[in-house]
Amino acid sequence: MPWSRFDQTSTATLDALPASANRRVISFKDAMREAIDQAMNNDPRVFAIGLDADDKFGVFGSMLNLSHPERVIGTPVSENAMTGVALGAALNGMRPIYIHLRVDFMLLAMDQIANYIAKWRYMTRGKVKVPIVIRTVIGRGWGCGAQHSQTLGGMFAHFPGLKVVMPSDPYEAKGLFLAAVKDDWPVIFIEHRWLYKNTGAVPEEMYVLPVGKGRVVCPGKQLTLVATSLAVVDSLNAISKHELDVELIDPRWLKPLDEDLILNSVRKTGRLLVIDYDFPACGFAAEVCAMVAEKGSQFLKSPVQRMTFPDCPMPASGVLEKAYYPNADKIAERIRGILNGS
Amino acid sequence: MPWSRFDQTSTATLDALPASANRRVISFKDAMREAIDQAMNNDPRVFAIGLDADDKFGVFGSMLNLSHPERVIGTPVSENAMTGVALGAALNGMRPIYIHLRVDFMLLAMDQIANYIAKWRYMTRGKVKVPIVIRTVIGRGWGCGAQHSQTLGGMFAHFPGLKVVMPSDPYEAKGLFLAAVKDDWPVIFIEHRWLYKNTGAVPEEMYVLPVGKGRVVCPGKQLTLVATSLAVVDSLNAISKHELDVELIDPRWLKPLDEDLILNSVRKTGRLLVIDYDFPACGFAAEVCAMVAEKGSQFLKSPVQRMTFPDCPMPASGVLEKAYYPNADKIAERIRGILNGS
Amino acid sequence: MVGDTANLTRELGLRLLRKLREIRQFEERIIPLYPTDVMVTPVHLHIGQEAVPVGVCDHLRPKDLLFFGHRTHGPALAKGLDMNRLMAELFGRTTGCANSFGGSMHLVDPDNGMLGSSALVGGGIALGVGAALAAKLEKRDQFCVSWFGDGAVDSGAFWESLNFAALKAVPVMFVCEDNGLSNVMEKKDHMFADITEVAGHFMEVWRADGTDVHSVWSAAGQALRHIRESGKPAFLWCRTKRWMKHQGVETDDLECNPVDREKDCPIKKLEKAMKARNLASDKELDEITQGIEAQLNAALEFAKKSPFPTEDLLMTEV
Amino acid sequence: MVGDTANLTRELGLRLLRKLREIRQFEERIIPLYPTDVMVTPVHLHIGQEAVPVGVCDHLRPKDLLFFGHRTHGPALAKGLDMNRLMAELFGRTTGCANSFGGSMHLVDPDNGMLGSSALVGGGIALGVGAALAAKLEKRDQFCVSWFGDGAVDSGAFWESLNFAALKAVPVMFVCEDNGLSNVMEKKDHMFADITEVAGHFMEVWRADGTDVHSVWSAAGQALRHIRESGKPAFLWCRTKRWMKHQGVETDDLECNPVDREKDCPIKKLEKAMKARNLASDKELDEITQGIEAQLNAALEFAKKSPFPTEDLLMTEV
Ligand SMILES: Cc1ncc(C[n+]2csc(CCOP(=O)(O)OP(=O)(O)O)c2C)c(N)n1
Ligand SMILES: Cc1ncc(C[n+]2csc(CCOP(=O)(O)OP(=O)(O)O)c2C)c(N)n1
Ligand SMILES: [Mg+2]
Ligand SMILES: [Mg+2]
Repeated sequence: MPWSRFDQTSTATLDALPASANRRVISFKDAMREAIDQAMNNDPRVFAIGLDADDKFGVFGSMLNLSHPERVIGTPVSENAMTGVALGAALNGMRPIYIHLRVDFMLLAMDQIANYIAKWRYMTRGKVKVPIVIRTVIGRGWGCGAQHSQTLGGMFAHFPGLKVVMPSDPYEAKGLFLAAVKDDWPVIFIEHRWLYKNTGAVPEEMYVLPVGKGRVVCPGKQLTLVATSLAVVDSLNAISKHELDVELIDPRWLKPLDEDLILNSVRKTGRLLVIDYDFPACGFAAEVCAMVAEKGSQFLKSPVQRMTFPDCPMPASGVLEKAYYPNADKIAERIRGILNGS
Repeated sequence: MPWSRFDQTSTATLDALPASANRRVISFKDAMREAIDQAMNNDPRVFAIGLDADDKFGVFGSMLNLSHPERVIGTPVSENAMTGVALGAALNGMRPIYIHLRVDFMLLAMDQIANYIAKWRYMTRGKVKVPIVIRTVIGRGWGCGAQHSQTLGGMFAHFPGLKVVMPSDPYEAKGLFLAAVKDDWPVIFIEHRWLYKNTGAVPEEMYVLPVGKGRVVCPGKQLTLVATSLAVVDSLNAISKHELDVELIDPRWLKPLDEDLILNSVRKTGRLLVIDYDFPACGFAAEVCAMVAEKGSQFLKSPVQRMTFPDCPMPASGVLEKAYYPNADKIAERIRGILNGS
Repeated sequence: MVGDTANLTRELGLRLLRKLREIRQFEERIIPLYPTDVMVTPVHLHIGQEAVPVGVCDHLRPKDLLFFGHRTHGPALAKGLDMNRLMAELFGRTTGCANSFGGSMHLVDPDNGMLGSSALVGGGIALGVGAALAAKLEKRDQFCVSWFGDGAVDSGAFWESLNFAALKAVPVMFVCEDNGLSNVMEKKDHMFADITEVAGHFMEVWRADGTDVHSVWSAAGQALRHIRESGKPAFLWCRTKRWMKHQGVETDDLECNPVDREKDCPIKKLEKAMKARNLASDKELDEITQGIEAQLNAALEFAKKSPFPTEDLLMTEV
Repeated sequence: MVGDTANLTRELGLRLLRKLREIRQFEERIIPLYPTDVMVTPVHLHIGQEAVPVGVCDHLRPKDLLFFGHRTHGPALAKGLDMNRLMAELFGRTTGCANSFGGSMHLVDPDNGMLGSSALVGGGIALGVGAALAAKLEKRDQFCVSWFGDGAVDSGAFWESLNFAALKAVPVMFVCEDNGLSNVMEKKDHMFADITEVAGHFMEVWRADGTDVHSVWSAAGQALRHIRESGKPAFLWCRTKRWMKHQGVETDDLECNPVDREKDCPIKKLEKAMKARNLASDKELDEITQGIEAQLNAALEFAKKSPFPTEDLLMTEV
């Protein structure tokens, strides 16, 4: 059935684990499930809330059979006030995980997200903390059209007070999710649906990955490729399939951004391409390019470049949907273009 | 009384008029009023709607004594659905002007603005047009704090399907407003409250300024300064007070952006500073810097730079409010820094 | 509830029946095709709920506007969307009503009073109010209808829309197609209050049996008359039943949603009433079915033969 | 409406009176100072409405939470915010309750159950619901109150909050401080329905005279008892009167808002009731007033002597 078809993007298994670690291999979805379950087991203040959070589909399987179903609260179609409910609970000592099956629904809650959640800690001079994680699933669907296909990571990163993270593999998903739950700041946690069936080694025990620190996914000399989420997978495929000597950086966090990691890489390679599966104008790719142009222009051998969605909404027809999304081949082509000086 | 104090930013009168034109001098507020009145007189499909649109304060005076009060509709505190009401009216042949006394209130309507209004024309393949203007007033207030002080121009420009314009003087305000009302696309029209009492020559007759075209406010050789809205005024003051040889560009439209105008200037000056009174991360200043770094890096003698709000919400205390906003002196200092190669 | 088919005429009955069948047969055509992936778009079928769109739309002229949500096929066909163009849209072809840019959830047909639909629940309610405000400002002879499910009632946009319509006497008709479900959530779990009681604080309310087209038709007629005469909004609530899963082509199996495909079927109900009054023969009814089947065959041919869009269209009309 | 001061005791009366006067005198102090620009922040005065916060908050302990909006001074003082820290916040000094980062509309005082307030109308209603959900999940002995005006009722967040609280039996108290005005809009122009009737579809409703502290006090006590006993939400509606303009320090002059400063005054009402029952002497009442004046003098001194923040604080705690 078509709705399950999104899962089948098979890809090279990413493996960011040190050799010593437990090498159990599980899916991204199961890594998320484990992280959520452990977070809830570990801390009774952690609870989950959202439309369909408690239904039989378990948020695409990521919340099935949790140990504490009594701390999973389904809501009506009331995204705005429900986000305020999560904020109120956080202020009163809980650590809510809010869930949106599609990021597009978050636009209904922008008052709460951008006016309240992002600013509350600053307005109160830190006298209260706002430990909320807002999980949201993104990704091109099955001809879903413009209202069910956005990414919006850059938009959230625009608001001071919000942290934004986009994991790219199971190991990352678990470690970043637990870091997000642990953090005393609001974190927007964006999961690409096409990563859900991807597998990788994930330790059983709880662990966190550092907030605001990216990673070098693979080293390279000719160009720095910055990518997050599904774009990391596509970039890796581009690199291996087309045997490119580029350094792939996954900043993980759109905010706070690991500027040093990117600048150090550009210092070495002299070239930058940012892949962002999101709208181009005033977006995350623009931020990374501007930052490098401001702070690292002396390293650049060729102009910075960005690769994003085209500057239009997502059309519905499958043919156009495909044209709309970047992919490994298109990424490789862009890299070749830069290396060939065009 | 404090609330009227915002008006008193006096400044050099801008004058973009050809010498032949009518040289009547009026305020920004009156230029807006005249534009709205003429738009409504000119076309019975134009009407205004919004919270306090019809009250005795007349949107800071910009809507007092209109010829068609029967086409000015006040609303309850229901920003989200009311924006949908405006969209419905636009689809059914009207040309609504939606009014927000503060841009922060628009975050309540983001579902309608970003999911509906921005995408409707694309989703329907242009079978319906969406001629809406959303006017909103911005600007630091009187210790209003984080929830009453945002700008958000860059955020709106992020969404394909929206046009965004920020006028900087009375002549611009009238011509750009009439262009926005005339356009068959949704336009976000952002007015800085501190411009309201500024005066300038404005023709009595209706006229429009081109969509997507910026202007060279004053020519110069050493640096290209890109600024919009109040930042144009502050930049002009910086230039005249500190006798700087810089080219001031007012793109007017954050979207569609007049890339050629900016690139041509940078080609000449070799330096770029973007002033954006807005959040920095993934914002409009990032967009302009990224665009120039991508397309004009060969012209650059020094790295592009941006000057924005600090990356935090607006604090309430007057002392900090002042520190938060750029101003003419800070702009001049940044320019000097760039020219001195620091 | 409004009901009573005593005044059912042959002409009306046949007209309603044809539309009910059109929707039913259209949706049933999709069922076997969908798993073959010829339609790359989510579908929210209208089977079992046909009486609501048909009963309402029979009163509407092409110039009257209908704003609906994700569950589009029923309202769109009832309002007059050409089957060919709906089928082609589902097939992602340029001949679709939105030239393949909309998909199943975003249908458009200005000539028949459909100015677009939204996949996001709730917000669309306000669009009908705005359209009716326009009709009022321009003193037009035009009905505008906001169409939504029981789930949409949960949204703040519902509340804000009701209040504004009442405050400003906006001549809009709210139609709540209450199938008792918001996806897999039963109504009692998603909306605490009785929808019609709340709506009654803002405007006149009509209640209809949404599995009975004549009940809907009568109530809608009364509500529209009230709107025309009073210049005020009206609320029409239709309790109906969803036979299929929320999305896709499987039969629903929720315990809270037992369906009796005999007693709950708007088509069977109407056919029975007509035959009881001798308003139509078996043969006539069969001819209607066959006629629609032929139309559907043609629509499928049309869709399959139509071209896919090309990449260069992506950035046009932006 | 709840009312009847027969069971008013001396102790209760004096306690309530002290709080009423605290708020009144605090606000009155601001009036002559405000035009001198020593307070760089918009102010929404609470004069005339004091009975509502005082009557409600008398039942609340420091650990009980109150979420309110832009009209903060009344609820905050009633809930226990120290006058010095409120005054310093209005003066933009680092000794303010939010260290000058909040201003008049964003007060915070966790030790007294105030976790921040919002200048945006409507959304704050949900915060109290969420806090009460937390108290329920953690089985805490803690009341949580969502405080809002009649204007906030227009917002979708109000509707969504009511429904959720009812669906999940969230033990929150909604308090609608209905001054009949949303800025300069009269209630009949901004909310079509009777608020209490709508709320009644979701939960038990208490109606109080919001110019009479004993009426509010009695109703709030009953509503809170209901919450504790049933584990369900409750709605308290208090009809009161705004004496001042929406914002700033001028007397209101809207035609639709006639105020009788004798009959509508919660302080005069309470003093009269107490004196009628010989519960307090003129001298005692005068002492209260004087005591508060002394406090206010000290608060002003405190604020004026406190330092302004320095620029380097801008990016800290971000
Ligand atoms: C704002 C928003 N939240 C959530 C969804 C997901 N969603 C799609 S349809 C639906 C149920 C809607 O129920 P109802 O309004 O009763 O319509 P029905 O499907 O029953 O026709 C939900 C929750 C959505 N599309 N939009
Ligand atoms: C979302 C939003 N829209 C508009 C405003 C502007 N505004 C500030 S206070 C107010 C009136 C609120 O009335 P009410 O809720 O009755 O409170 P009151 O001022 O009467 O205490 C309005 C409309 C706002 N702050 N937030
Ligand atoms: Mg339903
Ligand atoms: Mg009020």
